[in-house]
Amino acid sequence: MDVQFFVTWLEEVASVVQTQRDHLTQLDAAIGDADHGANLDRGFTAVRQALADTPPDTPGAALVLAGSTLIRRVGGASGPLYGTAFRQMGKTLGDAPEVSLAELSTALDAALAGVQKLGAAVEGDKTMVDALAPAVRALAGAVQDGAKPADAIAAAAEAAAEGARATIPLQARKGRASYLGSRSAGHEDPGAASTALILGALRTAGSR
Amino acid sequence: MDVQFFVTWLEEVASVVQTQRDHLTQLDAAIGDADHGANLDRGFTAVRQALADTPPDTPGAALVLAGSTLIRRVGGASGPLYGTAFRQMGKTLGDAPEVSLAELSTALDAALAGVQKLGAAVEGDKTMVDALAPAVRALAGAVQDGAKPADAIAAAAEAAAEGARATIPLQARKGRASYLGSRSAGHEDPGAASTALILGALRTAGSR
Amino acid sequence: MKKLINNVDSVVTDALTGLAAAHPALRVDVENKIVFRAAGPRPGKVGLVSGGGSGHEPLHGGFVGYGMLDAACPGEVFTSPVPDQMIEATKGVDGGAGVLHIVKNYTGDVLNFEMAAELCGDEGVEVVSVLVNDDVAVRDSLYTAGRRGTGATLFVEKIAGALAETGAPLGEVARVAREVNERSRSFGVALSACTVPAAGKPTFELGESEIELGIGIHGEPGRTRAAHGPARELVRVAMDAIHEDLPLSGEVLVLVNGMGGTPLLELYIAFAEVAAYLREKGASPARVLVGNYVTSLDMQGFSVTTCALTEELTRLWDAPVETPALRWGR
Amino acid sequence: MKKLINNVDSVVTDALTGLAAAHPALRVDVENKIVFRAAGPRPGKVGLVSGGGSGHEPLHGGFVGYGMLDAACPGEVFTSPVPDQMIEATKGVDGGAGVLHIVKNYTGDVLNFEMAAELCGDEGVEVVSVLVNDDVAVRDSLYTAGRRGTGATLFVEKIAGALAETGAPLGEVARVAREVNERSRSFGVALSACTVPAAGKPTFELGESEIELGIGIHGEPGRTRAAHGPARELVRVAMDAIHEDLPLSGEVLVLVNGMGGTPLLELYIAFAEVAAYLREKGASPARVLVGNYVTSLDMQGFSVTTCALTEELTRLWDAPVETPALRWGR
Ligand SMILES: Nc1ncnc2c1ncn2[C@@H]1O[C@H](COP(=O)(O)OP(=O)(O)O)[C@@H](O)[C@H]1O
Ligand SMILES: Nc1ncnc2c1ncn2[C@@H]1O[C@H](COP(=O)(O)OP(=O)(O)O)[C@@H](O)[C@H]1O
Ligand SMILES: [Mg+2]
Ligand SMILES: [Mg+2]
Ligand SMILES: [Mg+2]
Ligand SMILES: [Mg+2]
Repeated sequence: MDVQFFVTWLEEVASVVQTQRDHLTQLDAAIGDADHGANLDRGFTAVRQALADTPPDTPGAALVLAGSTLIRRVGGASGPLYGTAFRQMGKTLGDAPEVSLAELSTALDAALAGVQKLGAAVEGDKTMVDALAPAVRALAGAVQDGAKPADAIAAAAEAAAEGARATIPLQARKGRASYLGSRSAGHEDPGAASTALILGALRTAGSR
Repeated sequence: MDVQFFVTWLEEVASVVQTQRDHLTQLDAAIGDADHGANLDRGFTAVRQALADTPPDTPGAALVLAGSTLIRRVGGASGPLYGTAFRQMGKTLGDAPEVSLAELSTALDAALAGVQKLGAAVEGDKTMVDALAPAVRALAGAVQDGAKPADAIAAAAEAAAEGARATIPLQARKGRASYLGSRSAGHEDPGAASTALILGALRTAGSR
Repeated sequence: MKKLINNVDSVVTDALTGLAAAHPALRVDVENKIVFRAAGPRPGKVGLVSGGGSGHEPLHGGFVGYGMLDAACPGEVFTSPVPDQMIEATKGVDGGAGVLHIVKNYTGDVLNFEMAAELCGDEGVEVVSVLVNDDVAVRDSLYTAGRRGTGATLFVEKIAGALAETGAPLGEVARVAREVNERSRSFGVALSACTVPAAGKPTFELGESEIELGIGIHGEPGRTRAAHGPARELVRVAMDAIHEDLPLSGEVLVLVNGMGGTPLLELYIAFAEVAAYLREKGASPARVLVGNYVTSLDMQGFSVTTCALTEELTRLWDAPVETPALRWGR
Repeated sequence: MKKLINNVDSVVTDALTGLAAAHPALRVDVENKIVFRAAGPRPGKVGLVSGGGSGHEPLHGGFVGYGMLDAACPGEVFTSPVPDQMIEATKGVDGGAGVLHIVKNYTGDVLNFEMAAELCGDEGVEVVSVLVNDDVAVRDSLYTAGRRGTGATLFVEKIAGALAETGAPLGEVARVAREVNERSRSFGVALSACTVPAAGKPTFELGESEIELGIGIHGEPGRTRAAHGPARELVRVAMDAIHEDLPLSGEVLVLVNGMGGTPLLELYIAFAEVAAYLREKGASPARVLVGNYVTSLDMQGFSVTTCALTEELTRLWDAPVETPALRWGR
C-alpha cells in the first residue's frame, strides 16, 4: 500500500463522513450533544484540503498530516482522539514509501494504544475503542493467518462494524454519554459508529 | 330597582365573567395581549368582595363602589374604562334608594359618555363602545315606548350582544387591536364581548 | 404550557419576592407591587417612576437604582398597573422636586397613569408625564392608538435618570426624556409567540418557516406575517423601517434586544448585521447594548432600537448607573 | 428550527463579529476565534484563559475584561475549542507571570486544553490548569467521565480574575480557583430541550408535563425524567441534591441561572424559593446573581449554583469587574 492508497482512504473517509454527517449527529443527539457529525465533517473536509494543499510523499506523512489537521480543526473529544490515532499510525509507519499488511496492522495497534493512553477508555466503556479494538485484533489475526490484503481489511472493517453495533446495549463509562447513567443503554455510540465508517472506508480504498 | 337589584347584577356579572374568563382571554389573545378575561375576573371578584365587606345602601353607592374597585384592581385599558362607566352610572343615580327604568337609562348614557370621554373611541372603532352605545340607544327607545322593565332590559342586552357580534368584521382604530391594522378584522372585540356579558347579566338580575 | 412558576395567579408577587431577596439595594413592597430604591428619596432630586405590565423583565423593576428609576410599578402580566400603585410610588419617591412619570404609550398605561397623576396633583405632588412611543411598526394616525412604547423606554429611563441625579429640575428632566424619545425608533421581529401564564397557550401560532414582522412586546401578532430568512435579511427589514422613519446618521445608541427566548449568541449575530447596516448609512454604533432588556415573556425574536445621540445624551448615557440589570461606573 | 442566524456553519464567527463590534474593550480575533482584552496583557499579571463550546453565552467571551478573563476561546456550538486557539490565546495573554487555564470538566475540553498546555510549556509559557466540576447530578466515579463543569465556572473566573488583578502569583491564583470550585455545587433542570443549529431539531423530546432533572449545559438529557411541578418543588429537588452533597450553611454565593429560554420573571420566582430554602437550612444568600449566564442555547430551564463563601472569597467577589456580561465597581 503506497501513499496513494492512504490518500484515497482519507478522501473516502471524508466523503463517507459527509454523507453520514446527520446520522452521526443524531446518534450523538440521543446520548451526547449533537455535534459528532458536524465535528468529523469539519475535520475530514479540512484533511482533504490539507492533502490537496501539501500532497504527502509517504503513507506516514499522509497519516500524520491527517492526524494533525484533525487535532487542529475538530475540537471536542473526538478531535484529539482521532487526531492522535492517525498521528500514531503515521509515526509508526515512518518514512516507508510502501506499507505491508503487517505494518498496517502494527500501525493500527499504535492508533489504539494512542487513543487509550489519551482517553483511558477500555473495551466495554461504550466509546470508539469498542470498534477500534476488535478491528485491530481482526487485522492482526488475518495477518497471522496469511490472509490476502483485501480479505484482511474486510475482516477489520467487519469487526469494527460489529463492535459498533455491540455498543448499543452498553452503559457508557466514558465521554458525555456516561452522564446519562443507565439511560445511555439502548443507543449506538457515535464515536464507535464513526470508527466503523472510517475502517469501512479502508475496504473501499483497497478496492480502487 | 333597589340596591339589591344592583348588587345581584354585579354578583351575576362576577359569576358570568368567571365562567367566561378563558373565552374573553382567548378573544384578547387573537388581537390583543391575552389578559382581558383575567383582568375582569380579578376585578369583579374584588367587586363581589367589596360589596360583601361594605354592603352599600343605595344603587348609586353600589355602582360607585364597583367602579372604584375596578379602577383599583383591574389595570389595563378596561380597568379605567369600566371603572369610569360604573362610577358615572352610580354618580348619576345619586342617593336615590329606588331607580326607575328611565333613570337607569340616563345612568347608562352617562356610563357611555364617561367611557368615550376617557378613551375617545367612537362607534365603529371596534371597542366596548360598539356594544355599549347600541344598548344605551335600545334602552332609551324602550323607555320612550313605555316598555316593561324586563323587556326594556332584554332589548338593551340584545343590542349589546348584537353590537359585539358586529365588531367582528371591523378594523380596530383604538386599543391594542389597532396595532394589527387590517389583521384585526375577523375577530370579535374582547371588550365589546365583555360589555355584552355585563348587560346580559342585567337581564338575569331582573329575572331574580 | 410549562413554566417555572408556582401558580398562575401568584406569578408577579412570587417574582417580586425573589427580586427583593436578591437585591438588598431595593425595597420591594410585594403586596402593593412597588419596587423602590432602599435608600428612599433624596431631597431635592426629581423622582422617576415608571411601570407597566409584567412580562418585560428586567424592565422596569430591574432598572430601579442609582442613576435610573426611583420606583417601578409592575402590573399583572401584560396588564398595566393600577393608579393606586402609581400614587403610592409617586408619593414614596417625592423628594420635594416633583416626580416624572415615564409611560409607555398603551391605552391602559396612559389611562391609569393619567388617573394617578391627577390624584397626585390633588395631593400636592407635582407630576409631569412623558410618553414613550418609539415603535415604527405602528403608524401614528387616527386609525391606531398611536405608536407603542418599547425599547426606547430603557434609553429614556437611563438618560433622564442620569440627569435627575445631577439635581436638575423636573422641567429639564422631562425635556431630556422627551428628547430621547423623539430621537429613538424601534422595530421588532418574532420567531415565535409567547405564552401568557393565565392564557396557558401561545398567543398565536407560527409555522416552521413563518415569522411576524413589526411586533410589540405583548405577544400580539405583528403587522405582517412573512417567510423566515437569514438574520441579515430580518435585520435589514427592521433597520429599513427605522431608517425610513428617521434617517440614521452620526453617532447612534443601539439596543439589540432579545424578546426573552432568543439566546445571546443569536443576538450578537443580529448586532453584527445592525453594525454593518449603520456603517453602510454612514452612521456608527457609538454606544451599544445587546441582550434581553425589554422582553415579552418567552418569545423568540428581537427588536432593534436606535437613538440619535447628541453630546449631552452621550454624557448622560455614560454616567454611572447601579441597578440590577444595568450597571456601570460604580 | 427557526433561528436568528445567517448560516448554520457561520454561527460562531458571525456572533464573534457582533461581539467585536459591540465591545470596543475587547479585541476579537474572529478568524482564530479568540476573544482578548483590547488592552493586551499587563506585565507581571497572571493571565486567565478559558474556553469551551459555544452556545453557553455570555460564558466565556462575555467574561473577558478587567477583573475576570484575559482571553476566551469559543469552539463550535457545544464543541470544545482546539489546541491552536488555546495556544494562541495563552501566548497572547502571557505577561510573564504565567497563565491559568480554567477548564470545565468535559473529555473534549480536558484533552484539548491538555494538548495546548503541553505545547505552551514547550514554548516556555508556564501554564497551570484548574478543572471545574461542580455538577452534583453526576456521580464522580469509575462509571462516568466525572462531574461536569457548569455554573461554578463563572465563580471561578470572577474570583480568580480578581486575585490575578492584584498581582498575585500563578500558584495563588490557581489555589483560589480550586478553592472556589471545591466550595461550589450545581444542579440543573430542563423544561425543554434545545436545538443545536447543525442538528436542526431538539436534542430530545419532552411531553407537556415532563421535565428533565440533572441536566448539563449541552442539551443532553438529564439523569431522570420527572413530572413537571411548581417552581417550589423543582427548586427543592435541586437544592436537596446540592445540600446532600455539601451541606449549606453560613454565607452563600448563589447563582440562579437561566438556560437561555426562560424569562427573568421566572428565574426570580425560582430565586425566591432558593432563598427560602437557604433560610430553612440556616444559610443566607449573601451574594446573588439571577439571570442567563451559563446557558444552553434556547433551552428552557434553570440551574442553581452555590458557593460557600469565606471572607477572602467575598472580598474577591466584590472586587471591581468590567466585562460585557458582569460589571460592577467601575
Ligand atoms: N475517553 C474516551 N475515550 C475514547 N473515546 C471517547 C472518550 N470520550 C469520548 N469518546 C468518543 O468520542 C465520541 C464523541 O465525540 P464528539 O461528539 O465529537 O465529541 P464531544 O463528546 O466532545 O461532543 C463518543 O461517542 C466516544 O466514542
Ligand atoms: N380607547 C378605548 N376606548 C374604549 N374601549 C377601549 C379603548 N381601548 C381599548 N378598549 C377596550 O378594552 C379592551 C381590552 O381590555 P383589556 O384587554 O383588559 O386591556 P389591555 O388592552 O390593556 O390589555 C378592548 O377589547 C376594547 O374593547
Ligand atoms: Mg458530541
Ligand atoms: Mg388585553
Ligand atoms: Mg393588557
Ligand atoms: Mg461536543
